[in-house]
Amino acid sequence: MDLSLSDAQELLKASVAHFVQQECPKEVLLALEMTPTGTTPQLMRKMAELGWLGILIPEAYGGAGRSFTDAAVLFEELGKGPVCGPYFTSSVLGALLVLHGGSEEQKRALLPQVARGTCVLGVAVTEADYGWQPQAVQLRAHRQGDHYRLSGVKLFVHDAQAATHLLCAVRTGDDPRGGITLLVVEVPTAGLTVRSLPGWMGQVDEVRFEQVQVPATAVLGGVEGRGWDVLEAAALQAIPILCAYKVGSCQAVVDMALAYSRTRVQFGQPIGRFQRVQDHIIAMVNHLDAARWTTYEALWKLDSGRPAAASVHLAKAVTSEAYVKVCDGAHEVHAGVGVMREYGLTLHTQRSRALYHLLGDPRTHRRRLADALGW
Amino acid sequence: MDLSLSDAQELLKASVAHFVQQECPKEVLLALEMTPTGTTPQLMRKMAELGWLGILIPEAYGGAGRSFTDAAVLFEELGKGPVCGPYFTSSVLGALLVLHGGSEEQKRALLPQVARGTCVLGVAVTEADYGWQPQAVQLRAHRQGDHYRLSGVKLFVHDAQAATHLLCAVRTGDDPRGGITLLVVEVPTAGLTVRSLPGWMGQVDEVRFEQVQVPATAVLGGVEGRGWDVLEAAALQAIPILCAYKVGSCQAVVDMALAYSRTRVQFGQPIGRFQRVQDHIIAMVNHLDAARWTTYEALWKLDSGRPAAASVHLAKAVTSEAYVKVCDGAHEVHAGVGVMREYGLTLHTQRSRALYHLLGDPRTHRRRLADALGW
Amino acid sequence: MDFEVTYTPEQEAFRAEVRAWLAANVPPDLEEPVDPAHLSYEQYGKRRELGRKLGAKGWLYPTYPPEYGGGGLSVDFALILEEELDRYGLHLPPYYDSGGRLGAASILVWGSEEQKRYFLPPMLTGQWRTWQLLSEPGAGSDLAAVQTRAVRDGDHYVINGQKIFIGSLHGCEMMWTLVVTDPEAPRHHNLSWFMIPADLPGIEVRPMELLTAGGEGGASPGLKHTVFFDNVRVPAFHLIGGENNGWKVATTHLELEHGGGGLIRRHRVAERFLEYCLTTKRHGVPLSQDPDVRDDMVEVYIKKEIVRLLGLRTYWLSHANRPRSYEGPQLSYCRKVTNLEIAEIILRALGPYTLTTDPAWAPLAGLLEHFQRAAVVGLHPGGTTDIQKVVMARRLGIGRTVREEAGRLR
Amino acid sequence: MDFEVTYTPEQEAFRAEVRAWLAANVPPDLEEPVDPAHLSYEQYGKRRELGRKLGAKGWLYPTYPPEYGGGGLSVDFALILEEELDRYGLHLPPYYDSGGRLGAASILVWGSEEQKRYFLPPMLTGQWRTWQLLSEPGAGSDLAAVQTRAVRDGDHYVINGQKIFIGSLHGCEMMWTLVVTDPEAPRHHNLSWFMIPADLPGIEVRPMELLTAGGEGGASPGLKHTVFFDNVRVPAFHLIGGENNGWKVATTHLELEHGGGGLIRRHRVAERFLEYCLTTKRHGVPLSQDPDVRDDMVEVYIKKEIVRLLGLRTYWLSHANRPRSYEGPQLSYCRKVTNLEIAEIILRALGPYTLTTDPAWAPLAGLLEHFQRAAVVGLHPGGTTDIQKVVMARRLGIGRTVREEAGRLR
Repeated sequence: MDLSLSDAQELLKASVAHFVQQECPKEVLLALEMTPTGTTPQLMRKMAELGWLGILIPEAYGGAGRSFTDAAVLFEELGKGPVCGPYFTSSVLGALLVLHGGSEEQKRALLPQVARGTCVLGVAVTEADYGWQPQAVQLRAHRQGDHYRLSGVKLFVHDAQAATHLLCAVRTGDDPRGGITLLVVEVPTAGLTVRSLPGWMGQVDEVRFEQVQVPATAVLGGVEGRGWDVLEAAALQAIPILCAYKVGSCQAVVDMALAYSRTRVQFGQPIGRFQRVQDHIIAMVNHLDAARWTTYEALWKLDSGRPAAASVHLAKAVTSEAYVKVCDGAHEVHAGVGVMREYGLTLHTQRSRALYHLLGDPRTHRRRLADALGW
Repeated sequence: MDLSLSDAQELLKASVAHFVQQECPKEVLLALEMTPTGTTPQLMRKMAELGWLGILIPEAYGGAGRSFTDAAVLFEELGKGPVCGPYFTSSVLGALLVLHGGSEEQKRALLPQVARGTCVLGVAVTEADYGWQPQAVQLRAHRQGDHYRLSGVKLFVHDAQAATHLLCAVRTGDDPRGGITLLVVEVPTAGLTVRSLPGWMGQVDEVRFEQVQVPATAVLGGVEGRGWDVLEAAALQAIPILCAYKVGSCQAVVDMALAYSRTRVQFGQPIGRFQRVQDHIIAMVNHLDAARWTTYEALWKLDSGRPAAASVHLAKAVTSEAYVKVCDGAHEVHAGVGVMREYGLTLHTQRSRALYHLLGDPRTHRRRLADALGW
Repeated sequence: MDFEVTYTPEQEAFRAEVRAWLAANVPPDLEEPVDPAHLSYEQYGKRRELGRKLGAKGWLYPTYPPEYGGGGLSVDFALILEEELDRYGLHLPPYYDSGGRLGAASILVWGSEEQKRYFLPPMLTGQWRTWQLLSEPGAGSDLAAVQTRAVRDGDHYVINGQKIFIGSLHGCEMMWTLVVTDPEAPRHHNLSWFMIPADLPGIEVRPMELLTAGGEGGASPGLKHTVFFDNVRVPAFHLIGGENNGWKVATTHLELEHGGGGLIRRHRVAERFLEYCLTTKRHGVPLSQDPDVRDDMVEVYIKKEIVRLLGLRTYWLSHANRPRSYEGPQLSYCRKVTNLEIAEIILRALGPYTLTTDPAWAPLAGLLEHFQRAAVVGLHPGGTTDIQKVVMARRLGIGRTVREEAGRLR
Repeated sequence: MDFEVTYTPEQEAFRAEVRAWLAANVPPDLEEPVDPAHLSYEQYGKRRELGRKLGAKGWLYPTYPPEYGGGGLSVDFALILEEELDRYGLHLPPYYDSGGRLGAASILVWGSEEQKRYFLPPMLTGQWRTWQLLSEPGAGSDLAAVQTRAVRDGDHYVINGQKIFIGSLHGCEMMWTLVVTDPEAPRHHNLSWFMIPADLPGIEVRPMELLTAGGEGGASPGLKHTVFFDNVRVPAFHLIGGENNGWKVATTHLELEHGGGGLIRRHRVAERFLEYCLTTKRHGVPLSQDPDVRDDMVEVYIKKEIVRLLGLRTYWLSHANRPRSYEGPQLSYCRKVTNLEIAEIILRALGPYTLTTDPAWAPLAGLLEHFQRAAVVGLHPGGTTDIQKVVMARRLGIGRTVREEAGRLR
């Protein structure tokens, strides 16, 4: 038993931390938050050069081929920013979809580019009837000769504005689960419009298809009906990495509150001397540690080849709630200062809400946890 | 608008408070807790003399004929003890069942005696498949000539050991709701055994019927199939009075914690100076006041003839949870002292659990609240 | 007990009068933007105008003494007024004026007769809108630690300093604030309370960039500002309650800030959320029939009902002039915490829809998105949740044999 | 990261050895009463006997130095031992001996070499069972406020005073406690720490009547007592860590009391509740298929998993001798709170069945009823939840630039 990171992981952690500090300080993040993509070509290039955009992609496809835990170390540090941008969507969820579902040709065409940052994958699953169950995929792709024709809307798609290719879950058959196919849709394509959604959600978009033609070769893996299986397999591995991002976020918010508890003086003493302020922070730390260790155990199970589904659902349910609650606690500690945009806390508050439902909300994962336990 | 008690109610409150102080001090309650009935003939007689056992019974039937709010004032003070015994079961729920469902003859036979304390009503509804839905009533009464024959078990029956008459919900037909009849079963009756259930529940019993014969005249109201309607009508009026009992209990527990916060010194100061101790008590007060005002509004709606169902469900859900949480908070405040039996706090802790499910647990009442709101 | 006004014939007549008057005087084109920061100047003007009309009848401050511009009405009549205004989604005053509500009460309790006659009528009749200026960068929860200074100079005071989280959209006519007049004196004995005309030279107002410009969802003040005082000369007559007596004056408006006046306004967001779930169909079935959504709705309903009842109780205590204790800060605490809880239940129930203002997709025109932010921002104004608990603990006498008294409201 | 022991061949062999040994030595008729207060003297004797056998192999305290009777094993081996014992529902030691676990650690850190050689072997090999004596009527959370006095008299100390909430069923051979040796000295510098033979004249032990005799459900000490000292003469050799150095000695056992040793024991009640719901049918369908019960089960599962992981992390930190900080009291806090939460979820899920011990009706032979009480009683032993948070706050450095260090465990 050894619950520490390896030396290589510690090294990676330090270099990501350095990168975030240098390239994504608060001022940059405050500016990026307002952009449609959440990133810049320079940032993409630098992260590609560091090998991080291909961290999960096997070396055979131009990636670094590292473990899930390694990728989690990277994303935990990014979460501290919190660094926005399509990195998780493209290099984790998107790359895993291609790895699990793509043909050899598609892997060779897409993955090296993803690792280089020249291709950015988006993943369009959810629709107006929002949900992460197969029944919620209703956008139909009609086969017409050597292409498909699509009309409809994908909604609340993360990072679609940054994507060069959208992996779209579409319906090619009536079977709730077996009727779903993943299509690789290039951006731009005639009839396809991607639009940022206004509000308190960051890089979340509407993707509208109006008589969009997609070649039949765009079917991920070349065979219809495998979409949901591929999505589930990829999500099982991607979720703990998203969880790690939130763990990093929670840690950053806790650190912010700790620092403020020491420097903010009211009633003649640092506010952290008041038990009420302490209790906000203690509750935050408890959420953080619950998120951290459920996430780490899920990663360990994935990397060691153990059945991981129950741990993954557990981690997702716990971390999504933890991030929201940790931000709430930080707002209690910071009061007025915390809601001033330039302070930076609200970057987290927003992401804690915007990531709450991504890949399934806590309630969904609680129910799936019961199923995974064989109950 | 006037949220205060009337002068008459304040007077009643004061005399009940005096009675509880004189007749049911902590030592007496600690002893009564261990008895099968939770009361004594002397206590019953005194309460009858004060008119409290007939508080809801119309003057025509030998009672005091007072309002629901008046009865609530009485029971709120009893809850402070917490005074155990069959008073709620017999004089509120039982009396209301007879009032709503009984024939004139039954009313005349039973109610004056209830008011005098010479008859004690028990109410046996729940069974091994515990629940307060009509489906849970499965004990079948077979009509044979001029009597019914019953075999089976009623479980978790409050105050059955004290009862001279049990109002039993039995199944006389298959319709889930319309097949339920209330029978007035005298105690003792051949084949009927009442047994206290051991454990952390006070006066809660098993009632076992083995080929028990009950005369057909024992049907409450004389007509089969009305049992559930009567039970619902009576429960709607009885529940806010049970809630008031819990409000009084919550108040007593809050008062206990407040007193302890002032007198217990640790780290050189009264423990109530510590914000953590304050926060336990504040949370308790918030639960208490939520319980109090939801209960009072329900009582006001009942007494003023307004539709009260939603308010009653609301109050029941809120007060049942409040009592448990208030006791939890008091244990945090009191630490070791709180679990010493002679201190008296655990009398409440036990009742907060034992009353949690009586007449429906919070989850049941939440669901019924939605129905009552017409959702 | 009686949880409603039991209508006497006189009151029924009053209700009819109010209803008719409102039908004739509430502008039909009154708009309420989802985000108070989007209230146009024109719309603001209509609200001010309605306020002046109400004020002329004594209905803007119905329970205040008529000699100062109030209505002299009892609590039951005031409640009728609030109920009838509520039918229009309005309340008293029909625009953001916490400075007026809190300041008028303070002047009524602590001002000299002359000051009451000078300051109250324009406030109570809607001529002035007033901002309250309390927080400073170094004085948030610890309000008594304010640093803004006022120095006597002849028959004026000269004020210098900075206040933050101030005001609302479209400015004000008057401001009041708490400043240091005796830096040598002990805490709570060094402060004075001033009414300050907003147009005095040396006052500068700059908007702040916050998570939301609004407040607590439906009761929100709009934009907040930083206010700078640079040698602002204020006549000595504008000092209320006497020099170095400012903390006592503050106990009155703090009592109101801490919820001591009660709350009878409906929880608009909760109600509209419930209505939305009842009327919005998914696969042909109302959302309210989804068991999870239904449980969430019940949770929201219970929470808002508890706050409603605590608000009603406190309103009654305050307006019936009954003894008050911890009830104000309890209400304030529960309201703040409940709002955040409700926001998160709504987030859970409706998913990312709750986070967008997109015209095509946002439910209730973005009201829920605004509430997501407003519930977070609402945790601190008028005293953080922790401060409400500080006051509650003192009033309840936790660990103390002497209970702190509630602030005077009259 | 590795959340399990990765078995080396040597470890596999050790596991086989342990398994075989346990099969041969664990009495087949070992009973665990639902309520530890019902443990018979005979059954207690069997457990003590097993403890002595484990002790003879160094397996009672596997990671302690062999020269004092420990096993000298690394954390992975110790974990194998615990895992194999867990298959019998046992743990180390196989009877309640918190005084031994906490006292041995304190003596190891603070005792002289001579004291270690005298006191540790009987403790580590199971010859002695030891009670810890901490709380007094006036010193609960504020342990440093103890009043029990020890006065030097030649080569003895004479002890007078009263301790409460002490011990377990069937007595002990040894006691340790914290007493005042210098009433004039400042707080934390006035105390000394003594090992006291339980059979000395002047010691009187009386049982207390509590809500439950047991502790936290499955890890419970049985009966608690009041212990009176009336001129008890203790040899000076029994003073550990030097006169007036008692608070430092106490930091070691307090660290363990506050969870610093971690927790790898399974949550027996939670697991049996889940199993009960999976296997108990209502109307022919397992309870686990009822959507509400199923949600409750998930809630219980998540809560116990979080505590398990925090316990495992802390166990690893402690046994791998890694830097520790707030983790112990965090674990202790979360465990206490979680137990109460789980008790209330079970109450909600299973109804009044949860409250009876009736042979005919109680699920799991009354285990749940006992847990309902034990979860309440368990809030305070080893430091209240508030005290755990006091320690956490200091260790986290909330409002402090200097973080308090965790107590030494070796």
